[in-house]
Amino acid sequence: MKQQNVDTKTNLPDTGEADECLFEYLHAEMVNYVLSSKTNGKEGEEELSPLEWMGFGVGYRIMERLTREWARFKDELDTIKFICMDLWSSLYRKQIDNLRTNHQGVYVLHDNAFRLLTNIGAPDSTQYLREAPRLLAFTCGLLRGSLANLGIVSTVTAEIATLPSCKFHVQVQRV
Amino acid sequence: MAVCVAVIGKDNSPKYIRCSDETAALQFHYKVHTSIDIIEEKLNTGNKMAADVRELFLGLLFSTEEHKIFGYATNTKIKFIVVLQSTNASLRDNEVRMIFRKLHSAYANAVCNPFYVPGDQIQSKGFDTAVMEIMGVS
Amino acid sequence: MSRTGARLDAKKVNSELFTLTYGALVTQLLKDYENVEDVNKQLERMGYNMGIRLIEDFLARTGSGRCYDFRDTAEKIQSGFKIFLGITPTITNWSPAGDAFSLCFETNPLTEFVELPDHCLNLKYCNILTGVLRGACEMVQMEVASWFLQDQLKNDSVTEIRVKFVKRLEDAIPAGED
Amino acid sequence: MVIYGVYIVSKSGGLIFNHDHNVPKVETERTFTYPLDIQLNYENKKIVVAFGQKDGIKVGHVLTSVNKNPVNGRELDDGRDVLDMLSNAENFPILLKFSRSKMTTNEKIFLASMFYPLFAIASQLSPEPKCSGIEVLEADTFRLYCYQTLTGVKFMVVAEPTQAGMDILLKRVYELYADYALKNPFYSLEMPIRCELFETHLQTLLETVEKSGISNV
Repeated sequence: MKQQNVDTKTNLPDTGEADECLFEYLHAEMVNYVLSSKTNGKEGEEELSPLEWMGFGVGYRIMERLTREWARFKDELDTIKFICMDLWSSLYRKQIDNLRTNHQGVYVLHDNAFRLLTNIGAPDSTQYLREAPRLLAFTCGLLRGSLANLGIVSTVTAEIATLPSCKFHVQVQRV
Repeated sequence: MAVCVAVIGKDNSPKYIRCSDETAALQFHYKVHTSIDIIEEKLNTGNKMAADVRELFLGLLFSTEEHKIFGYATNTKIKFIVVLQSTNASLRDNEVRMIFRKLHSAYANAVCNPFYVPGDQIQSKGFDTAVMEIMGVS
Repeated sequence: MSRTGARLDAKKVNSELFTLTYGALVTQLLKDYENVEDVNKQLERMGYNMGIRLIEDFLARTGSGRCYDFRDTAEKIQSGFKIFLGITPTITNWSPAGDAFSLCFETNPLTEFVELPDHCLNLKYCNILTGVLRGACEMVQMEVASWFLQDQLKNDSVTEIRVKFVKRLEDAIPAGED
Repeated sequence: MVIYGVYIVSKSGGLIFNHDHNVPKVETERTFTYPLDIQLNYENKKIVVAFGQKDGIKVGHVLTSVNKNPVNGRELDDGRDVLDMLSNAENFPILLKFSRSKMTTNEKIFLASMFYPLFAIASQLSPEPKCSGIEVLEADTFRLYCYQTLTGVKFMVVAEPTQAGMDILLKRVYELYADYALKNPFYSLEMPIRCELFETHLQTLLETVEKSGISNV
């Protein structure tokens, strides 16, 4: 964030578009809400499934819009590539840095500086390593929802080794 | 102008059908169902035809003396079917495409309504309005 | 790659991400709480938490100075909407005493796709905005109250938020400004 | 050009962040023979030079190690009492290290809470209303610059008197605070800032300013 003049910004025509930072603030509030709700008072693992579920809905819906002007996907890999490149760069400012697959339905999406982690994690920092999964549950759901709407049923989990990088594991369920 | 517009879900069940002439509804429903099979066929032609069906617009599905039936399938496996009158002068290709673009964008908006549960019947004023426009009634 | 589709507009997509995420939150709250009033309250509370942080972002970005008049405040709030939501609400209906005004919206990214179902007529869908206003103003030592007078989601022609000055939070005013 | 440190005081007057950037280290180590010609006192949990300033060892300096063993309070790690050792001729000659005492966190918190009313007094002294309060505090060895935001958070930087552009630096620190503390969902307002990312960015900022001046940030 650099200092900006009010004038330059207010003179632009109304875009009707929300500023990028709002999503981050809203997301943080949603994480807090889910953690503080009654089911999370108990001991044990944090219950993050509402976040995952909200992400699912968002992914499912946003896909309907994003693929509107897009030629039909050739296959599964084509779809995953769309997610890594186009979806990711418009949602999270950059593409997925590395995509691996075993060609049997397992995809590992590696983001070296995930947007929701870049404000908390210094490179190679171990601070917040324990809390950070809270910030990924929504995106796991978003991925799962996006894929689901494109006809790929999957489970998505996230893994963090060092901030601010993380990996999303997509396991496609074959029927 | 379109005389019937239908949205078919991933499971091939109709999520929305509207006809300009409700008394002839049954006849249109029948046409829509026939179209579903043709669309499925077009999409499942295997890899040989893949290049052709990469476009979302599927073109003319079939025609009768009175009507021409066009199809469109989204990346998310939703199908749109539009029935136009054969006598209609405005049957140029890009006009038909335009109709589907409008429909698709109205559908995407309806899906983004947080209160719409994906897979349910579409009950949306916004979508109704768009369909009415396509059918030339207001 | 031989993609025929156009590139996605990242700014637009991001805005839609926010819109849809907010929608997902509202429906989640409706699921979690039996009472719609509680949902309204929770949205307000979350807005407050966002407002107390958002204000520093606003100040650091705009470098704007302190308001000594509520009309000043109204303009700052207006420019806040411009910066964060990309819309410029009109400021109208000033109270004779100059301590209350209305913000009127023609459009609003939060409600871009929303059609309220009949069982949610008591829901204040955008109530998070009133919370943001309260939180942000409180941080600059001003207590305000705000509420919806009209709502396009309920078939009004515009959405109108009434903002009322309550008091200056004298205790919290930093040294040198009183 | 040297910046000594950065402090952030919350609107209720509590120190929520401090960063020692470039505090000059003054250390002197030498061998002493019996009897010790420096008078030492135990105060505030430290062994302090009370009288007998010499060879760079000044009154107020703290005894930090004995024969290379660090001093904790008045004891060595093995539990021996340092003052007892120094009164016993058998332990000599002995190697003692003295250094200027560093401020403890508690002392910093205390000083920050003292600055708060000082700032308020300064703004009351103003003949005109709406005074900025203390912006610069000047001494022969340093200058303290302070910037208070509209929300009442105070940002302070202590630097060499010749260091220019500190007012701009403070605004940049404010932006870092908005970006890396407030946007960090795990940071709660008014609480001490323990965000590594904030610290690393601050560190980089300070180093850049020292090396290439304020115009480069």
